[in-house]
Amino acid sequence: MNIHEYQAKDILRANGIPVPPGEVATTADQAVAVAEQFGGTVVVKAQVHSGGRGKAGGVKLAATTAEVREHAENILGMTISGLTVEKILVTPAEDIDTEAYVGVLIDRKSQAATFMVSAEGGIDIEEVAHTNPDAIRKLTVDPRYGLMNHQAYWLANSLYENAGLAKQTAKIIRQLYAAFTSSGASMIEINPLITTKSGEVKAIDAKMSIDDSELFRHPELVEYRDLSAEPAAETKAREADLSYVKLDGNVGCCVNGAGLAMATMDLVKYYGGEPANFLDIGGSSNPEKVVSALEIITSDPNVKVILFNIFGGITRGDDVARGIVEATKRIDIKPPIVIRLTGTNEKEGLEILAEAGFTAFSSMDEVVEQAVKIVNAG
Amino acid sequence: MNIHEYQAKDILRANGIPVPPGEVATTADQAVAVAEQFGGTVVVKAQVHSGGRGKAGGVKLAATTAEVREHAENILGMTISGLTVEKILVTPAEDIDTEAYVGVLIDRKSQAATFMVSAEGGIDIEEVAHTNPDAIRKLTVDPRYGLMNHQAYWLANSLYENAGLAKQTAKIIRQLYAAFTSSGASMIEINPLITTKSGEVKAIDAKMSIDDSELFRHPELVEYRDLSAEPAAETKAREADLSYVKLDGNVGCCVNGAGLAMATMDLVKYYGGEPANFLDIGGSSNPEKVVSALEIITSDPNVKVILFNIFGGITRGDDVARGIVEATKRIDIKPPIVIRLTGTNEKEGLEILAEAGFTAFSSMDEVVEQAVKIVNAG
Amino acid sequence: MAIFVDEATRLVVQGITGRDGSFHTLQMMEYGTAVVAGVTPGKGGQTFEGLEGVGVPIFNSMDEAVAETGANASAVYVPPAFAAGAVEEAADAGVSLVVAITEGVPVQDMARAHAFARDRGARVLGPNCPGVISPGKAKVGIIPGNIVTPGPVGVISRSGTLTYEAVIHLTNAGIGQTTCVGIGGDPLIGTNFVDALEAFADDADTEAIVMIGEIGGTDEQEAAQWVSDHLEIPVVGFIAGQTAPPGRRMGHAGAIISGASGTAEEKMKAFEDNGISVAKRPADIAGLIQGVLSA
Amino acid sequence: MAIFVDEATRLVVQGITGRDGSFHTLQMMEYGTAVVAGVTPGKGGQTFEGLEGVGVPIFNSMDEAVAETGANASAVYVPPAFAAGAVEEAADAGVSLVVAITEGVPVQDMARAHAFARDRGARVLGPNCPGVISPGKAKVGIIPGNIVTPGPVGVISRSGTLTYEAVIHLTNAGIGQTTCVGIGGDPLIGTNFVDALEAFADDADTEAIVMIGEIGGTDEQEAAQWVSDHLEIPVVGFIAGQTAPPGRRMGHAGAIISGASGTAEEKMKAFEDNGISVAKRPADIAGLIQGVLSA
Repeated sequence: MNIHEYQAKDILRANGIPVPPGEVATTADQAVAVAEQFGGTVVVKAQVHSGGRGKAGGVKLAATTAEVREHAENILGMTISGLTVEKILVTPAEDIDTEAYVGVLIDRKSQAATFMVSAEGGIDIEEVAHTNPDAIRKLTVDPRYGLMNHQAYWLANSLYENAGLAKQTAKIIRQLYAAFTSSGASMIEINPLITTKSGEVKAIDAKMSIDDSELFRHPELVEYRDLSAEPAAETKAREADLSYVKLDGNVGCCVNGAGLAMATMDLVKYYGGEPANFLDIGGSSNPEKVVSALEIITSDPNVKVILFNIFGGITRGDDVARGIVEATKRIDIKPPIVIRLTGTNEKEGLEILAEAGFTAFSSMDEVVEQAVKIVNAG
Repeated sequence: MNIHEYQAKDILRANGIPVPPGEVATTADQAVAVAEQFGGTVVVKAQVHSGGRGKAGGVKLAATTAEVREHAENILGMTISGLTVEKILVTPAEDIDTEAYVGVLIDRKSQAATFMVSAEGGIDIEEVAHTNPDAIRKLTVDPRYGLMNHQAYWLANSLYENAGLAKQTAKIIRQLYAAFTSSGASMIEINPLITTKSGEVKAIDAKMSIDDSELFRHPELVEYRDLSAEPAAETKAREADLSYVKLDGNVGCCVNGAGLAMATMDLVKYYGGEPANFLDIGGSSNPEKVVSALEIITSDPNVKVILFNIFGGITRGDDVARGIVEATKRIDIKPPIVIRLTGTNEKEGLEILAEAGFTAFSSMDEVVEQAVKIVNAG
Repeated sequence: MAIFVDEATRLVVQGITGRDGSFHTLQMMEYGTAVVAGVTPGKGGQTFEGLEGVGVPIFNSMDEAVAETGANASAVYVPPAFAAGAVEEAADAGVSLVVAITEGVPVQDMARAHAFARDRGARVLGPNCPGVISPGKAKVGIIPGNIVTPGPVGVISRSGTLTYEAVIHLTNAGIGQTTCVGIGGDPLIGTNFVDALEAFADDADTEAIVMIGEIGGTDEQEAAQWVSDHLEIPVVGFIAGQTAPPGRRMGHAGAIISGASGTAEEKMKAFEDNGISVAKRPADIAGLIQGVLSA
Repeated sequence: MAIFVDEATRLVVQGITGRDGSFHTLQMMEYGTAVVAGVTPGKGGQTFEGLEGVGVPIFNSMDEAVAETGANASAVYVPPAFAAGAVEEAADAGVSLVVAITEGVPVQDMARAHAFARDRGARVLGPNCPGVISPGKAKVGIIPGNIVTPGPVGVISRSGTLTYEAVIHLTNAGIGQTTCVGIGGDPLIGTNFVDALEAFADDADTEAIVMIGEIGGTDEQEAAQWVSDHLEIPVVGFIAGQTAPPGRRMGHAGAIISGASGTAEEKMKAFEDNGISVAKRPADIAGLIQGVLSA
């Protein structure tokens, strides 16, 4: 789960990291009030789950009240990477001397939290990792020991020769690791970490993702979820414990298992169609979940055909069949439904479907070809 | 640093361990007031840094106000293992079903925190370790991982077959480990850990030592030190950063280094004398420390001779000599002083001593023999 | 022969009294796996009713289960909050294989559990994996027993049902399997492609391997390099997620394209560059395997 | 030959600019130890003025010091709150010996540091130890160089000045030493008696060993057993603290009799039971060694 800059900053502050003050505004009037409270030049920053906010015009310096109003009005409502800006962060402008990058994420290869720091701040770390890997210092934290003091210094020393700056930064790095572990994060980036001309080190931008599997431990972080930042159908899917990602095609897909769901989407494309979504009904599905899945798929007006691809393992064919029949009774489903159903309780499932007037394919290729034929004919 | 039962219980409570309420009283009136507040039968417990309080009559059940007063009056002022009882803990009597032992300490051999638990509660764990080691389950906590959940259960399962009791106990054991690490303890014992007839698990007695080297991190625990529980000379020694232990003999010893200090005491005994104290002036000694050391030694009226045994390494002979001379000027030292001084800056030290009228021996055996001769003659 | 599980496997089911645990215990017993014990804290002393009156003793802890039954493997069906702890408990009790089925285990929990299992010398499969089946010998996990058949092909996959899809094509084409391994869809898994490949390389009966990857991470790329550097038997590959958008998690916690990294395209290229035939559709896998086996 | 330190020792002093660190750096240089670097965070780039105009470069961190100078050992003179961290840093930087002089290091800190050093394969001596000296070759720590002389006796001790007391008797009697090791007076030390005995057992030049113990713990008892089981050269022992009362810490954090355990009496008995001659007074050690050497 991605959270906003202002939320990430709250977490960093709570862990002792120096972060300049800032307040969120949803109107230009609010933004002006906040700016007047801080006095001096402020930065107005779009709060959306997307990189490249600066390039998109979502981050502006404002020296006067008039400028604050102007920028706030422009940025609120702006669309960045398909997301509408509904909140802006207003924060005092800092007297920046240097900018660095400090990030920590779960690294698959080393199976542990891994820090990356670079004296080239304000950069795209992936970009630098490709073009100039020597500019990055990397450290894997052994989960048995946690981040050790000398390791924090080893990272900090690569950013600053100045002992005072390195000391402040080593402390920030330790606090960052504490924030990472205590909030169940999968990634935190401070970019840039700045030094001011007066010799202070501060975090002036932050990006953070929480491991969804940790959320049960952090009810306070669940509150951070920005429902306005995702399609309503995805919210509904999450509440129904389904994995759903909306795409731009017209073949609605309902599959059990993430790998098979991706392979199904790929096969739709292979046969000349475009998938409308990724949807995994999960392992231990019950009829109610299938009903929810159909509600979600049919809420997408682009969907012209609904394709079920079920290979029963834990999932039982009769449960899915019952769910399909139940859904057709409860909701008015316009697009035709094509079904592949095999595996556990296949026979019982096919009988239930036949009774309700559905026929089912036994191969994945057949059902996908059929679905694509329908949309191409439609 | 040993702390009192009531202080240890405060720490356990702060870590979530179920501990019955209790309040400290220094007079019988207070004890009665506390008992009335709790109502019902209470236990009156002497608060001294000593085991065997029960056997010494320092722990009594009191069913009535009259009994509370009687026991409080008896216990306050009582002497247990040479310590005068100045505080009592008044706590409600519990409806005990079973008693167990749960302890954790730093184990030298495994170089880590080690738990010992036994279903034989209220016992002397060392005794049981000798007579019936199978009655103890022992677990060393790998400092790289901390106490793992299944390990806490492994310990708890050895105490109770009942799943509910084992679950409560596993939680208490995890909380105990948290208390141990967060307070820099070297030992915590819950003895007994009881079960009540209603199926609750509670800690009703606790013993705890804090690692002196951790105290700089825990100013709140420094407050727990009970100065009334130690001779004034030891308090003064600690404040002067000297290691001092009062003994019953009459040869006052002043040595640099703990091992040499013990060997000096042993040699006093070997030559037929009795050491009055252990005193290590430490490595980087300065003249002021020597003055403090002499003040402390001479505050013991038993001391009939003062024996210096200095083997200069880090310690410089001239510093010690200057301290001795300075002390004889500032304080009125009655007992004769005999000195062995060798090693670093020996020559300078001997000159300073000679100027002030002292002669010094160069061997440890000679100076000890001389000291013993003086007291035996005296 | 086979890898990871076979007739010598003596299994403990952790969470045997739970909904999934009890269901799959019966399935595993039906397949012939020696399920020798179950663990559910607080239910020690009870008996799980297995097939045809065969009772499986339940213990409060793994150490008792292993001590009493000589178990050498475990399957973890406990809820996410306790799953990493269950893996640690199993590794501490001395089993050599821990198959973690549970989905949604906190990743930082698993970082510690994986480190601990390594220290204890236990192999972890998963978490969030369908487990492992050696046709005709034993299965540990949830892979349906009726889709596999003994034979010369090793199967390794990050996915559950997609594996079934691939395996049924093999079985229908008369091509049996030595072992099918689901390594799991999480970012931090105990046994990755290279680990499984190494095991198959040591298995004399495995004559070809099917490797089913998906978007996210670089495990497939490293495996491709390893195949090229070390493996002497042919490999057929498939990658799911060619149509997945970047930055979105596709069901599996590990199935996410980060920036330009972890795409299906680069994985397929790595396969091809290292001599691994890439199937365009799951249905093509069997044909490609047939080709390499008869070559 | 010698153990732990010799002419090949290339030393970094951690805390070189502190009061004790700077004083003992000069002493070590005077004795001939190759002090190749110092570490004080924030003073990197400066130079420590050594003997006769020899400057020692100061670095901000151990990894830089080792990378730049090829150091293979370190001595820790940093304050207690940072000492365990300094040991960890040294072990992580790859030195094979870390001599921790600092007294008063929190014991739980050291539990972690010792575990880490073991994982990294670094030997720790101490903390709260006087260090080690191989007469005529090198010294690391604070043992006075003028009391030792080269020869065939290995000395191991938990104590500082008591070691000097024993060694000066040897030296005065014309008996030299291969190496004198102070293992430290703390409860958790990196190198215990058995570890040091093993090292001396492998040293061809060591013909006899002096072992100086004290109250607290059971390290001496285990060492006595080890001597009886494995050692082929004679050992002379001494135990300090026969007159120490139980339950009181005698200066050293580790010098405390707990209940009936760790007394001088039981340690002396363990020595005698395992063929170790026990000196009644420090002054007797030299005579006993003379006896065993000429036997």
